[in-house]
Amino acid sequence: QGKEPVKVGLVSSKSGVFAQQGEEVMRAVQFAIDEANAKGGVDGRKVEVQSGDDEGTPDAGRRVAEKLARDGHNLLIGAIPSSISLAIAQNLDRWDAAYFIVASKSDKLTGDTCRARSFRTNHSDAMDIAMINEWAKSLKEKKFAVLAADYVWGRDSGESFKKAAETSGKSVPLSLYVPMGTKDFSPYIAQLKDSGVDAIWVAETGRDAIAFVKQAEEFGLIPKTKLIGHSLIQNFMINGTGKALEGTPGTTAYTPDIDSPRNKAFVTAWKAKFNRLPTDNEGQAYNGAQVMFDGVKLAKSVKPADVSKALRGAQLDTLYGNLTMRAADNQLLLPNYVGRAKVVDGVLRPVVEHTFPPSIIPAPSPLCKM
Amino acid sequence: MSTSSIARIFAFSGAALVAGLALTFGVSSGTVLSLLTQATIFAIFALGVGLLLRQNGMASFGHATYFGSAGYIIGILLQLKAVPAEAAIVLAVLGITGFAFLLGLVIVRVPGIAFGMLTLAVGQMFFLTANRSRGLTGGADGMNIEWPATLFGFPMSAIVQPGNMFMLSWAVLVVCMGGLALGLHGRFGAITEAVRDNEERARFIGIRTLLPRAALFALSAGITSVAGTLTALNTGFVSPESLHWSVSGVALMMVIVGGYKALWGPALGAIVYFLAKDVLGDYANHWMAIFGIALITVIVFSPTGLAGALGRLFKGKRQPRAVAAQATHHTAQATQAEPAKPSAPMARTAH
Amino acid sequence: MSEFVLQADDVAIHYGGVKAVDGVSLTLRRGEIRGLIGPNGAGKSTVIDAITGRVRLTRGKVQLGGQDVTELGPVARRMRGLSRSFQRTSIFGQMPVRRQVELASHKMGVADSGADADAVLRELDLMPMADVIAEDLGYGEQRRLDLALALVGRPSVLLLDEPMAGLSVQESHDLAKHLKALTSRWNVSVLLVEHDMDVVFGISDVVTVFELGRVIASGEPAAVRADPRVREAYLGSAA
Amino acid sequence: MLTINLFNGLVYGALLIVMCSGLALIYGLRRVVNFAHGSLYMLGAYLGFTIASQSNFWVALVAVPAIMALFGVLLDRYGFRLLQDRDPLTVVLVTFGLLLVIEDFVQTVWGKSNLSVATPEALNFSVNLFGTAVPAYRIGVIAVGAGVALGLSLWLKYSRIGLFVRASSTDPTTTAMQGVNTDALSAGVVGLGTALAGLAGVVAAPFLALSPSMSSDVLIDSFVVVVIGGLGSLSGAFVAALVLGLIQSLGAVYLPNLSAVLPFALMVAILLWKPAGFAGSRT
Amino acid sequence: MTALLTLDNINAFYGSAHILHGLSLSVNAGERVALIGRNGVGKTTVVNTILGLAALKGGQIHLGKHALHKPRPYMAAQHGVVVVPQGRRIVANLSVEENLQLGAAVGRKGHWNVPEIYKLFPILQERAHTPGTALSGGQQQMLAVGRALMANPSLILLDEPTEGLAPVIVDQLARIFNQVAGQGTALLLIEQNMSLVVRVAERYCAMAKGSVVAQGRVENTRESLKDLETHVMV
Ligand SMILES: Nc1ncnc2c1ncn2[C@@H]1O[C@H](COP(=O)(O)OP(=O)(O)OP(=O)(O)O)[C@@H](O)[C@H]1O
Ligand SMILES: Nc1ncnc2c1ncn2[C@@H]1O[C@H](COP(=O)(O)OP(=O)(O)OP(=O)(O)O)[C@@H](O)[C@H]1O
Ligand SMILES: [Mg+2]
Ligand SMILES: [Mg+2]
Repeated sequence: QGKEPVKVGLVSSKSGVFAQQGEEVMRAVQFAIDEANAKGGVDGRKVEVQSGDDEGTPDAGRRVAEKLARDGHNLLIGAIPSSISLAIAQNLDRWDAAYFIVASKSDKLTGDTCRARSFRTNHSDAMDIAMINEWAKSLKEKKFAVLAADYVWGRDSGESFKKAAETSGKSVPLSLYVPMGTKDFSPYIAQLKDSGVDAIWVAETGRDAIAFVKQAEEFGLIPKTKLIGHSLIQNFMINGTGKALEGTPGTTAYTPDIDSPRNKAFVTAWKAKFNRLPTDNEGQAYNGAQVMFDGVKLAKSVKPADVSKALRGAQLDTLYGNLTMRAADNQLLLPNYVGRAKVVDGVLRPVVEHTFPPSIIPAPSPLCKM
Repeated sequence: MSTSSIARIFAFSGAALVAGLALTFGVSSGTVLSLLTQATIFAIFALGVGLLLRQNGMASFGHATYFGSAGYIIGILLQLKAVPAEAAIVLAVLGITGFAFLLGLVIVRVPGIAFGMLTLAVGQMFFLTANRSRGLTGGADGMNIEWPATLFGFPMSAIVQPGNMFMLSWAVLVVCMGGLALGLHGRFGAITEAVRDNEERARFIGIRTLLPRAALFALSAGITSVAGTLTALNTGFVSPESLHWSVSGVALMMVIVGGYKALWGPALGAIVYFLAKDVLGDYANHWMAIFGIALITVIVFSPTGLAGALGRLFKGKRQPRAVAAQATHHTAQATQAEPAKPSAPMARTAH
Repeated sequence: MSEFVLQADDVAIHYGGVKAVDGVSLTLRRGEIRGLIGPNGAGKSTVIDAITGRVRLTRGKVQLGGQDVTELGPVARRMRGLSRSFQRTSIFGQMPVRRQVELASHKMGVADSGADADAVLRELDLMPMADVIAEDLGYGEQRRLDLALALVGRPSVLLLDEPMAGLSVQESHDLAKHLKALTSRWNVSVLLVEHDMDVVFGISDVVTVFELGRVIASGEPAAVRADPRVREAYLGSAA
Repeated sequence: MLTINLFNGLVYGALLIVMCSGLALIYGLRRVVNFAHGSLYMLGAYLGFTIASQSNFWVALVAVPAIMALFGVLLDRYGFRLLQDRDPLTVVLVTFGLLLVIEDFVQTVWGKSNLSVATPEALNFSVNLFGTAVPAYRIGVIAVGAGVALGLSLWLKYSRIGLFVRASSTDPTTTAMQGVNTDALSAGVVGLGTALAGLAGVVAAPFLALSPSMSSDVLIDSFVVVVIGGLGSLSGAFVAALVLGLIQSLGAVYLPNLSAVLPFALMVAILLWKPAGFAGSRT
Repeated sequence: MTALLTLDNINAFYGSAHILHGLSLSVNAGERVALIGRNGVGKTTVVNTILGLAALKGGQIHLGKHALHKPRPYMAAQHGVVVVPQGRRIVANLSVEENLQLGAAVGRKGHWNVPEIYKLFPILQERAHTPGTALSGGQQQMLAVGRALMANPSLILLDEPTEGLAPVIVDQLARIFNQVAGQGTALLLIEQNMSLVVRVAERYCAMAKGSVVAQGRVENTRESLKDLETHVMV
């Protein structure tokens, strides 16, 4: 053949706080690559991959990304936290690389730090918030509390929810912002129990969320008071909390139920290989890898500059159906989902209940100048 | 101070600069150069941490504060477009040094390992604050540093070329180290050593012990902030992780592995750390465990670190008196309760 | 100017209930050596601490060359010529001998601190060890280094807390002779706390005896030696 | 509302007591600030998870401290004892190395996912405490903390071995000269301290989430406690642990904006006021 | 006659510093031996070697019949040889009485117990519950001796017990050493104060540069005193 191979630089967490999610992302990207190679490659090219551990910190993330990119693996993909993605996006021109974001949600990535060579194939915070605004109107409960992680994402989530709920005539008498790394949620649970609300908006991350759910169950907050989760009913959290989240509604970024031909094919292949359904992180990472491959196909080149140019504004066939890569900020315009943790075939997992079309996605940030 | 030792310091610095140049031109791989840059920046960081330990027997578990803050200060100043980038750099380094001096006036009074825990606590306060902040600094997500197109008259794109970036960092390292060697050779060095060895007696020969210790703390923080500045330049990004105590822990590890009795030990430790990690990274998922074991091994087999081991290799220096340390250590404790006696030398109780 | 270089009036140091020093008056004339003896715990070291400003006085006043220094800190007193050595050797363990003596001299504001340090080192026979790290010295040498640190800048008053403790008979005698010679040559006044009776009675011009924080006798060595109260409280068979 | 918050403060305080008494004991005898203590706690929790899922929680409650005690004895014998003549700082760094090794070990054996241990059936009910329902398991945690505090205090004050431990923590060489086998004593005490870390891990497992990063938060909280309490002082650590537990619980409610930095601010304040800590005279 | 302590041709080091050079020494049951020598000849190092605080490299140490291959600080006391260390080393956070109880750690039965010690040193009973280090120097020395007796040892090593003590206290201690020895406990007295040596010891070993260079009998006479002092002058 003699065509230049597609060289993927897979940057994610093998250690550190995000190790578990990192593991999922790595698995799914590897799966996508193996699958592509088995089908004769992408655009007739072999796909090669090298991976590096970002240790969950931007510093290490930048270091391994730079190493991979300078070694020629300059189609980067995979970091979990926004901080690492921001650190990588910043340097793409210097390293002559392109970057595919599959898990980081910060608006900055498509706002003031947007880059011509960085593409987000998952939902941004702004997209989630837009959905929350819609969703809050349809919630039946009247009185809410907010429990959110005390940092940008948690605050944005909690405050937008409060505003949306109050706009649609509901009350939110109690908002609790919990420091990250909190182990013992009992002081907060006591206040939540005391407040007499009908439901609680929960925007917590990872381990904190798991600790909260477990302790809420212990103190009898669950199932008495309903939880509504922002990124709460993710597979790894459901698995970490026993049965506590069963029946909990919440936002979900991907589920195996999404009705598109590509997704069906993906789920079938995944099941054949791993004998289980893909998780949300796995779905999103696979999807990101596909966008990258589509870029190569469209550009007929593996040069990051060409791939980026080809993808900008492109119409893409994805796991989520036929979508646009918005030219203004390189954000993939995805539908968004609300689901509920349910037992299906003996497994507790998020199941989609309501789909919000890409039409509700807010306009691109004016801060983004590419 | 003897002129011959000054000449030696200049000769060594000159040789180091030439070696750096040779590396820059000899190494063509951008990857290797960027790895070396990172290592050099951390060598400066470790130099700062090691300085405090060497000259004052104080182990800081919170120097990440000064490392990370440099990036934040520059980032904020640039984002606000308050001052030109050159001024922002100077302000960051001076500001951190000044702040550390004030903080030092308060915290260096706490003795021993408690000092280490205190620096840890102060550092975590900064980390948590940066983590939950919003707006300008971007909280947990971190912030970009909007460097202008030119810096000190050089185009930014040229500065960040791997070769140039390495040479810049290397030159800064050499200048810092040479400057310290000169400075410590003289009066300031003698004063801080005296305070380290025996604070009580130092007071009785007329040294006001608080100021030199605070000044040393500030100097050490200042050097660390220089490393932070270079990182800001190299990465163009800063986030709360750079303030986290584990970063301070890693720096301290470099210092110990390299050996803090020699000025260049910590720098050696940093470079070894990065090279080893790079080699390990390709082969193992278990770098944490491997590095942990390596750390323990070095500590057990060469208490003066790699620098000490190399020193012994070349000069046949004798081993430190391990038994003596033990005997005096316990005596020091036993006598502490005897109030009428002068307290044992700082260097001993400091542990 | 008063006839006394050092004058402590009715000095008292109480630690809670313990009256370590309880109303003691002491004086030193120029060039005089005053021996201070007394049983363990009598308060000898504490008096030195009081005069040098290492502890706060419960009561009393300290004058140096006729000036009241009661409110001054140890450093200020040292700058005015009040120097001391320590009962437990107190040196800078990791520093070379000359570097620390020179530093001490510089800190005393001596213009040519190098020359001053060399003079002191020569005086105490430490010149051959000038570049040795203090920790590596022998014990006797360390005691002398301790003394050297106290001697730089030519203090007018020297308070010595058991300088002979732990030295051999020979070394004690040598040091005593040295001290005697030095005081007359440099015209410095010495308060010498020491348990070695031969030394104390051998070189002191006057002797003061403490017991339980008070002066029980004071005067010419011979007279003090003969005092029956002193014999009973302190000297025992050594007298 | 106040009741429940005080109660919660006591629960976390009790957990910290178990944690910190081990840290303080090891510091007392070996002059080692054990950075690996948090990892030992984590190891205890994970071992508890495995044992509890194989048999039941109560077996884990007994077996884990026993296994950890053995580990502690080995750690002392082949670690601290060989390093006892070293600069204490380097030993601290050795424990830092150990921390890295244990964390990697836990990740390798139990994976990176979050795990959880179910509350033991026998304590899975609520108790009415001054009109508020509180989980019985948490009362059990308080009881464990109180038991550890009381037991250790009495043991140190009145037993022969306790006397040796106190003596040795001030002056090990002199204590040994009197014929006390300080090697065995230290091994025993480090074993006990490690067992307590394991116990804290097992006790925490049912109400805190298990994850490979659970060690560092607890470690830092424990440091705050032992520093505030005075390094190596047990009674100081007990008081400081309760104070910290209450501060975190009440701070979260009444000073939500400051609650995260409150413990550190307290530590800074205390150290500046009394550089050797609350109860400590030692450094 | 049984030897309680035998040092046979021992070499000892601090790190790489060679301090004891082929030193031999033995103390028999009930004997009172003085080990004399000027500062820094290594007297304390002899004790430290027996305790394992200085490194033994070559030579043999026997405690009674028991050979010490790897000495550790607690072994001597377990074989009935107790040290009153230079500088007293009273344990700071223990009360006077607890310091005494610490001395009984080896649990050997015999004449000495807390009440007997109090009879010997009434001042200690008065201060029984104060911290040991709150005592004055002389009282601390008494406590250190009392603590050693609590082990009911067959041999006590006294390392410069009168250093820095007032002459009256030295007299009192001399009486007590004689009384203890009179009850059958052997003494190894390390001293530079020859007036004490002549009052307590019956045999002396003089050290120079890390080995024993002279031995002989001690009489309580002026001549003997002069004789001993010349040994220390070397
Ligand atoms: N900081 C203190 N707190 C309480 N008591 C103290 C303190 N310092 C000294 N003392 C007590 O004061 C008394 C006098 O002690 P000082 O050290 O002055 O005696 P000394 O005459 O120097 O004895 P020595 O000959 O043993 O050195 C003693 O009883 C001692 O215990
Ligand atoms: N811990 C140590 N490390 C290295 N050298 C030491 C140590 N302790 C003592 N020395 C040296 O060993 C030699 C013998 O010391 P040692 O303490 O045994 O003398 P000593 O005869 O007991 O003297 P003193 O009469 O002062 O007690 C001295 O030269 C001393 O400097
Ligand atoms: Mg004294
Ligand atoms: Mg000695």
